[in-house]
Amino acid sequence: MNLLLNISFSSLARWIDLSLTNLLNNYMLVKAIEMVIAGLSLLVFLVPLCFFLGYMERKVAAFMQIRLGPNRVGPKGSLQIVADTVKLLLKEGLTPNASDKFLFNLAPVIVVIACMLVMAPIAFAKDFQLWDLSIGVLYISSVSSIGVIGILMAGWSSYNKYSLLGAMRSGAQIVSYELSVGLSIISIVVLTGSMRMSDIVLSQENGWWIFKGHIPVLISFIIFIIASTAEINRAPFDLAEAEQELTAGFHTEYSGMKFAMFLLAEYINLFVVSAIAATLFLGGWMPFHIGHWEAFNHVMDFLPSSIWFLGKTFAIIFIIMQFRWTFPRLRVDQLLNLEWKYLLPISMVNVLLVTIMAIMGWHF
Amino acid sequence: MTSEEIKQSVTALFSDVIYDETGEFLNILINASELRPLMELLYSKTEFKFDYLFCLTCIDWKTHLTMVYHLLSKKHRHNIVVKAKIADTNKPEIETVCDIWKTADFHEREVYDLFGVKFLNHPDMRRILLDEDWVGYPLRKNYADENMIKL
Amino acid sequence: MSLLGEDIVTGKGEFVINIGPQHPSTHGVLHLKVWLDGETINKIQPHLGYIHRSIEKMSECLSYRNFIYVTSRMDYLSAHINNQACALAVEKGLQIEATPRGRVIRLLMAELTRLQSHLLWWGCTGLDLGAVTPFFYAFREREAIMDIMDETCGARLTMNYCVPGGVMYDVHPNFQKRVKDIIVQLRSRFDEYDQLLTGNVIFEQRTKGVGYLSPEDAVSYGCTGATARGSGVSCDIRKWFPYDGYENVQFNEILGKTGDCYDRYMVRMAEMKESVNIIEQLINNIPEGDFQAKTKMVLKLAKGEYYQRVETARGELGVYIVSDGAASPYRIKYRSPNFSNLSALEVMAKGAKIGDLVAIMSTIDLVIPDVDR
Amino acid sequence: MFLKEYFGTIYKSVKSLLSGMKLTGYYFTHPQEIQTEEYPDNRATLKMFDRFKGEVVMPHDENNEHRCTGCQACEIACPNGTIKVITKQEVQADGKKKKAIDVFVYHLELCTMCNMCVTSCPSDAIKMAQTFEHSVYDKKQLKKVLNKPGSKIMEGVE
Repeated sequence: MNLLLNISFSSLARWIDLSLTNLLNNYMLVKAIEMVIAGLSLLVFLVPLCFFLGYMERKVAAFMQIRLGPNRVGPKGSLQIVADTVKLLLKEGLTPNASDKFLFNLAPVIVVIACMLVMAPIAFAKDFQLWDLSIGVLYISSVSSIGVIGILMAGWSSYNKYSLLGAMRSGAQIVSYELSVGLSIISIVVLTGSMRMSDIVLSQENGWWIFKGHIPVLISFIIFIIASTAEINRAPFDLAEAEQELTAGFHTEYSGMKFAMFLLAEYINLFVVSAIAATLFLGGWMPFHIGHWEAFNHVMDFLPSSIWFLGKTFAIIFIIMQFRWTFPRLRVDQLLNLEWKYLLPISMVNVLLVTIMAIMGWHF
Repeated sequence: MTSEEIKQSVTALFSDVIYDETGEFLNILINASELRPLMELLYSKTEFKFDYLFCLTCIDWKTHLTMVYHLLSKKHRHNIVVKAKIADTNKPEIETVCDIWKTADFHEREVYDLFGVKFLNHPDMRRILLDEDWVGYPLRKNYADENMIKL
Repeated sequence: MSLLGEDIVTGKGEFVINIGPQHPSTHGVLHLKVWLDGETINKIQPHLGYIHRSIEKMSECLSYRNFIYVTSRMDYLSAHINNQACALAVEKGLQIEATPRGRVIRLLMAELTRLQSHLLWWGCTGLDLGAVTPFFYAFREREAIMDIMDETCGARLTMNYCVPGGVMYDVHPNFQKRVKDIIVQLRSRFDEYDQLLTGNVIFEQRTKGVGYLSPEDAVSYGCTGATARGSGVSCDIRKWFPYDGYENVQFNEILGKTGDCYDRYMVRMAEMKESVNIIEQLINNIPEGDFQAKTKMVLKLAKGEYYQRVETARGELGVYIVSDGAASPYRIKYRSPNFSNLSALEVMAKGAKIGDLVAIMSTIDLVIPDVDR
Repeated sequence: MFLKEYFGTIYKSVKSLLSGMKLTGYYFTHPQEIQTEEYPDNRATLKMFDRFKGEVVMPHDENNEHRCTGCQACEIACPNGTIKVITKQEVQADGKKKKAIDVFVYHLELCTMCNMCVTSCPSDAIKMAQTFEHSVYDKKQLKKVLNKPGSKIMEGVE
């Protein structure tokens, strides 16, 4: 049993690191090789993840809409998304004649890169993190807003009016919602006193912030979920690609592989956002612990940390998906109203409350 | 207001009017030139108050065209049909009523499209259903198209 | 028409976009040319005729028995009511009346048609505003209604069930039971609809105060149906000029107050409940007897003009038949409700956002084949 | 007052949103409500309604006899020119000549299933079949001859 528990992602990572150092004895080279391995394993992780998220979204949508969903390709339709991907790969990637061809082709790449960069500081399991930098949270909030440049680029370079409108909407949207996301992250930073992801997770050893932090943290959790749903352009905030208004918004002109990259980015973003929410508010890979119930805590520890992490992440993903399949879309001015009139003032007051709470030590 | 009263008030102002009460509604037949004043009267006079133009169409009688306006007063709940005869079938023209009833805008464009009746002073006299470069007016009885399939 | 210059950006810096004919929210092939200032609509111009099939011309070539079926293709969502209008117009010309049983069956079918049309509209409204799920819930009930149609008329959409003098054949023996089931089912589902869409704050925000149509404009533009009733204009033909026994059933004409999208929406939602009430009153009281009056093999209308109007799911449909005594009509004019309702889009959408345009179009409930005919 | 209104709006909005999510959540957790019909799989059990109008057929009995007299009432009644009845003169057993159908051509591609031909038929020779899988690769295959080869009119049908 112990042996099984010991073979985890972290031990695997440590083993690779040790053997490489023994083999090569060159720090730079070891790091370089490790980076390549990390990048590759990230890709290997992300592609099936996106397949799964695509499948999950379709099934969630279908079950909420009293239908079966994909059920032809593979058992219970599980290979449908693979078939779709193959179709997208084989399709011709059109580039409109009048478009700015360089930017047009660059845009999907930027979108994907931006969302993959955010993966770096996420703690997937105990001691398993690509890059535990000291400003992890700051890094996340700054890098995640690079994606909008890709979207603006795509919309502008397409030479399509719908695309341009979509891109402009997306710009306004992400710039404003960034504030709420930042403020709700700050409330956790205030409580932990550290921006390092591992510290934030460790600070939740005896209880997740959402339980420890009373109502203010709960509020900032809700605000984080809403604002980040807006930031990743998902319904009900999918104005940039509002199908009924702008056909497909900023990616109207994209097809084939380039379109697939936007799709990939959307799902990676969904995962990343949920992962961050899980890390900040739900304790990341920390198992569910209750104060001094030693026996209960011990039982909870049996589940591997990666399962805890993924479980929490997918719970949040499910909620975001349910948003999409329940609510109508907001209008562009209402979207900004929601941010500037409701989310921002509330989260500002909330940060104040959290700060007072942290100074007074009122949290558990 | 009964149809008799309508007839009386109309006859007082317009001389060349024929009435026809055989159908469901009271029909007023008038010359195309006098249509516009009659329509203005029917719309504005409070006893009539025909504020709702529910049907506007044209009939091609081969020798002449007849514009048909079905009017209803929402307030008094009476119907009336105004018919205007256009004698010139080659270049039919009539005054527009689309500034009185805005619904006439689309309906007159439709009549122009399918019958070729030109409405004077209409703000946007273009074809509405057919292409801009369509030749002929399909609902005319003399319209012939070699692509038409006879069943 | 040139595609460059004024058609892209005007001198005033307005952005010209073409919404449709292939666009997810135009429900068919409506083409709107929209002048935009940022997201705000300055001017809007519908371009029609993409599926103009010359139904009026076709009707002139067909006999009085046959032209009825063509009208199913106009407003395909209220196909039965269109047929009913034509059958009534022909009956008016023949000076006969449908048998009591035929009339009640027609009326029941018309109300079922109205229900299924409104259900589809409800689903599509959700869809247009970005909520996909209502569409499927609406279709669940709509399918049940369509099954009733299918069982009795043999077709689901273009039923061609009305003939001059009554209906084509008697209702299926299961008809009454099925209709009673659907009444129960619908009553329980209306709450779900309210939970999902009507009460939703986003939906309210999207529709309240959007697409305002004043009562004067509604009358002037010839708007009918829920589009005009949302503005508080009484125009229900079932009340104004009852036909086929609407005078014998109890129902209310639903009127809105403000004339915005939300009112039009609420009028339709309330109309569905009224339709259910009408069906409930009639379903146990279908008179015995013939379902179809005896008519001659070849129908000939006396020389003259006949106008018949009915209330379809979208508004007032007028059938104007000019007969010269022959076996086929000399001239037929269909005064279709959507054609007039669409012309009011210009005033409704002026100053609105693109997102509002979608909401406005869905609450007018456009069916493009009816506009183009 | 302002704050009360402000938070009242938030409370109402959140409540309305949650009631929607409750409904979708209910259907998500109740798969027995699923309405999907898996069409080609349920072909064996799928039964159309008796009156379903799929296509026009001419029933023949076991002696290869039909009821069509060739009166062409259906051809006249059809609004689309779907039906073409080509008749011939047939010599009866008693030497008299009688009109009978040669070929009864039915263009399924033109048919709108309006049922007008069936109701107009004086001898109930044609009826609507419940088939609905009509798709073919060539439009010509939709032109059908309804009377079977060698068939003749049933005794006693005038």
